[in-house]
Amino acid sequence: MKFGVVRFPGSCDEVDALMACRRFAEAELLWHGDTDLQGIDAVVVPGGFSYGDYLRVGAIARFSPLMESVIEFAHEGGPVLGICNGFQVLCEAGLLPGALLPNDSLRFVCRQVDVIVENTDTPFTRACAAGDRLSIPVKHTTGRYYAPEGTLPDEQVVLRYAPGHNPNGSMDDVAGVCNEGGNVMGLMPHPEHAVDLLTGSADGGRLFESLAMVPA
Amino acid sequence: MRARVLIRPKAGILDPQGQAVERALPALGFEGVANVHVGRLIELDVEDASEVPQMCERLLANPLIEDYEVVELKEEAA
Amino acid sequence: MRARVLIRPKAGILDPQGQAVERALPALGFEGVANVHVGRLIELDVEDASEVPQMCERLLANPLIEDYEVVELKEEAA
Amino acid sequence: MSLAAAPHRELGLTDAEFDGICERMGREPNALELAVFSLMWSEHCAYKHSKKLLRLLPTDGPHILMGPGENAGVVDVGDGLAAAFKVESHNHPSAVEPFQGAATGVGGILRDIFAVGARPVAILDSLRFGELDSPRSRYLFDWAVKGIGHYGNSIGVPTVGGEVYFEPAYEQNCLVNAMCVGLAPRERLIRSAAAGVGNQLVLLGARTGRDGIGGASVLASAELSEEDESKRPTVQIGDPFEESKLVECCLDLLERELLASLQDLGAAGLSSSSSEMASKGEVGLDIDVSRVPLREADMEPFEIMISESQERMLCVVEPRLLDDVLALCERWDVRATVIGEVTDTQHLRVFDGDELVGDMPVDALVDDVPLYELEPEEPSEPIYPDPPVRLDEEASAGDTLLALLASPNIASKRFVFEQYDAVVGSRTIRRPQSADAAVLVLEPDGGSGALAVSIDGNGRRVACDPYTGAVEAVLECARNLACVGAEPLGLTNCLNFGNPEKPHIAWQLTRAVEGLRDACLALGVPVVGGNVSLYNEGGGGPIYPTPVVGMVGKLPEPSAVPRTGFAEEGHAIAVVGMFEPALAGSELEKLRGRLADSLPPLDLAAHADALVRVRAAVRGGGLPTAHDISDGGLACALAECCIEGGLGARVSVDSDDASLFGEGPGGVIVAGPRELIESLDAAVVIGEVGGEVLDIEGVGSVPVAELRAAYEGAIPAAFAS
Ligand SMILES: Nc1ncnc2c1ncn2[C@@H]1O[C@H](COP(=O)(O)OP(=O)(O)O)[C@@H](O)[C@H]1O
Ligand SMILES: [Mg+2]
Repeated sequence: MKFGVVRFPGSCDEVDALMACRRFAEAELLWHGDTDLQGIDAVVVPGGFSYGDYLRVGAIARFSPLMESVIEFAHEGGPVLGICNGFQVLCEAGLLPGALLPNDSLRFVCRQVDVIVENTDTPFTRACAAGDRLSIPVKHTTGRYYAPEGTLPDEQVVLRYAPGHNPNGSMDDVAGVCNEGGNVMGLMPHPEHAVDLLTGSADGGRLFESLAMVPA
Repeated sequence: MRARVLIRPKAGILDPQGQAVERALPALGFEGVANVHVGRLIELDVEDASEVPQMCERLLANPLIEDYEVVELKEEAA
Repeated sequence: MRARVLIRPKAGILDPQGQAVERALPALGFEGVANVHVGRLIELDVEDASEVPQMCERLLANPLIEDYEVVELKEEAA
Repeated sequence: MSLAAAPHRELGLTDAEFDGICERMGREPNALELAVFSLMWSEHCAYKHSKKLLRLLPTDGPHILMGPGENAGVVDVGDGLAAAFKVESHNHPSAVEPFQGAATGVGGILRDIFAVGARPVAILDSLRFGELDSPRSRYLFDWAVKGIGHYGNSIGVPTVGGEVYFEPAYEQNCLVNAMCVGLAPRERLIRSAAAGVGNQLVLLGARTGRDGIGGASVLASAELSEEDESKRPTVQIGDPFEESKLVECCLDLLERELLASLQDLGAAGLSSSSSEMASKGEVGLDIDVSRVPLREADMEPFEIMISESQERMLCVVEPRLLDDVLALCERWDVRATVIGEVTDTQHLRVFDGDELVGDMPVDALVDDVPLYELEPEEPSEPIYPDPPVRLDEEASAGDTLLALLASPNIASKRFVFEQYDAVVGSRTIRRPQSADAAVLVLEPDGGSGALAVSIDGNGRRVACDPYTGAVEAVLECARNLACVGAEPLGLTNCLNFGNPEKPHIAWQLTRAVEGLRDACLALGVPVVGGNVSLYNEGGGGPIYPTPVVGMVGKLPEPSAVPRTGFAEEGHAIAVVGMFEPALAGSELEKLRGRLADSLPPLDLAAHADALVRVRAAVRGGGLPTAHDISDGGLACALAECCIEGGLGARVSVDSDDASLFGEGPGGVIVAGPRELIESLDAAVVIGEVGGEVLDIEGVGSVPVAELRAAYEGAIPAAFAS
């Protein structure tokens, strides 16, 4: 089992994500300018400010050569996890429903929040039990999830902010969603920053652990 | 030729920037302000203005959350 | 009445957003794009349109780094 | 602005300085040369009024790898790793445009760090504004914080700590200081001295525009005044995306040993970076401004030489390596242009194509600069008015405690630090407010143990007593480190003062630097670098003298680092260290509308020993709680432990104002299992953790929920509506 972690110019958390993945399986960085996914089994699109996040978060990164291959990989059913900016990129790429809007506070927020696992029937949450409460940090300015009426079936909501923990005004406390096929997931919280009790929590490791369980 | 693209948040989607402005203006003594919306303005020189709507669809706007309007301007930018 | 404010980065001030769009569009096959600038669009209902320039000076725009242009629109917003 | 119309005076040079330039040049400078000199001889670049004083500071220590003079100081943190750090001010630009001013302040200090080959791993900020009931101060505070967050968050360097104070003396002149810490394998470190005649001078990064033209001399060396309007079009705009590519590119170039030297472009742009590289290397440089990539076609040579466009670096490359350098820059999508070469002329020669447009002796620009003697004179009566009365003398102890916790200087800075990414990099094991210093593990970088970093400086106490106040800043910073078990490796500082040509300001500056010196000697902590910001006088008189002290320390055992909060019911609470509280200079005295004209003298040697005891207690292990007694005294520190831990406490201490709310360096609250606490050297047990109220025997008790509401609510409340 091998993870590939995308590196765009302007990515911030790609090395953190790489180290997090390596706690559970092999992992390597994938360069935005390449198109070859090097035979990896799962893709992580990490957080940061890809291409400066100018114009609109994720809008420009979505068109990078590597993303074209990632989109193909996803359409073939390969597991793709988008974290924060990665979530925004996957929405822009049309791999996930909805979009991310500026936080209702209009401020960047960095805070440890609790999220509740709503759907364990995904490659990203199979190591969790329904209702599990995970402590994971968020850090973003544009994390208010929105999907038009009827475009987000309930079973595609994978994570919700625990009551009182919604940091950005997301619709129905949605913190993480998956596509119809269940093989693409995006979330605003940063599981790669919750893989070690020393830095505050190891709960985020459950997502990488789940992915590592995917038969290679 | 020069084209101007006006990008607005879709009606019905919470626009906290617009709301913030709407709250701030009365505090500065400007009364009777309503329906404030904050969007993006993009201006560019293009060879073929008919391409601009596709540019909006593909990159400049996100149709899920934004409406766009293209205005053709005569003069090129200095 | 409804007013529209076009806010642009001042000439000569770094406009990273405009640069980013100018680089992205050719990659999508849109040729001959130049002088791209990204600014902000603010639309609002006001009682007294003559106040809008002061609103820009004091709140809507940052006169240090942005120029603004006020356009009066006839119709109110829906 | 056309320089022909701008004689030397408008550029901030005195007639005597102008004559000095002519003398050194052997002729009158042309417009370009005058522009370059005016910046190189500005206070900002030349330290005309502070250089002699700074020589007092001790700069040697066992851990020092690079001292003052390089872009940043560097200390050895073991396992072949080095830590580079520096604090710098961006006060005047932030007063003019707080968002961009603060953002580019962060961008600038980051460049100083990777200019020595270190990867930036932490940012801290030290901020000063007028009181929060002033709309302008709220605006400056709000946007400066947004600007710091914007740059640090976007570039992926965590902002892990800092401080904010609000005082009337900063109303007309806010302070925005930023500190950065970087890590490097020792062999990647590089200096800025240009060397090797014939080597190529390569400009990396952003194109050059008219940003901040004249900024260094106009914005950084003159008191703010009405005609600020005219400066405004020259605001510098930061592009963190460009800088993030620049960081990766520069570190990659160094990894591959492709550079002979590296230097950031800061104040005065190409002029200062090139002449300083030449001076350190004792060589000359030829620069062809026509090769510099421009953002605006029609820039004049002098504008190109002094532009402060951000996100640019200058490096020296051996011709044989040039192609490799250019290729690597292309991979990182970083613009790289050969703009000149190293010569043996010891002159900075500026060409516009083939035309020689400027020719200046390097030492006249950098080394042989007029230095001024300060004329210090102790003020006979107070310089600063008493602050407004905000709390009635008769208020009960409980109400006084709540008022102090709700005073913005003491209240939680969550509003600030939640706008900063504190976790990116996976090194941060103690975030703001969870411990007295931020703690960063070295394991991800192949090191052992952890770094602790803190930045401190209470200007009001320095205003009461410049010498003792400066000593206290060093002690508090070291104490914050001791509370997490760290031993200081080095110190950086930023001296924010008023106009040094005024005798009373010169006196504050002199006494404060003497205080820094004595404290550093007593603690055995060397000064690795710093920054001076003078002329901080905007209309309303001078700011409080504000020496800001930043320290980096090392601790052996990351898993055993105490927290601020109480951990368990039944834990014993004690005070360790050396605590002699007094009301002079305290937050309570401020709320009561007074400002003392002196602070109690202190025994530095005894405080140095006390710090060793605190560090020993923490390093002994098994200690869950440690928190320094700082602003608001013992009662506020206890309240902070309760709020953070979500637990109450019963304590019995002397009940007079000075004991409860008095301030003074040295005291630390510790809590833990009783036998452990009682075994600590010179620990005075004062009570026990438990319940949901803070109960101070014979004084009163306040529910922790009320303490938290006051502490957490105060700053958000200032922004409500
Ligand atoms: N401007 C700021 N940026 C980031 N963190 C801050 C800022 N101001 C205060 N903090 C954090 O809030 C906590 C309390 O600050 P302060 O009271 O100054 O600590 P101390 O008094 O122990 O030096 C510290 O963890 C500090 O790092
Ligand atoms: Mg404090």
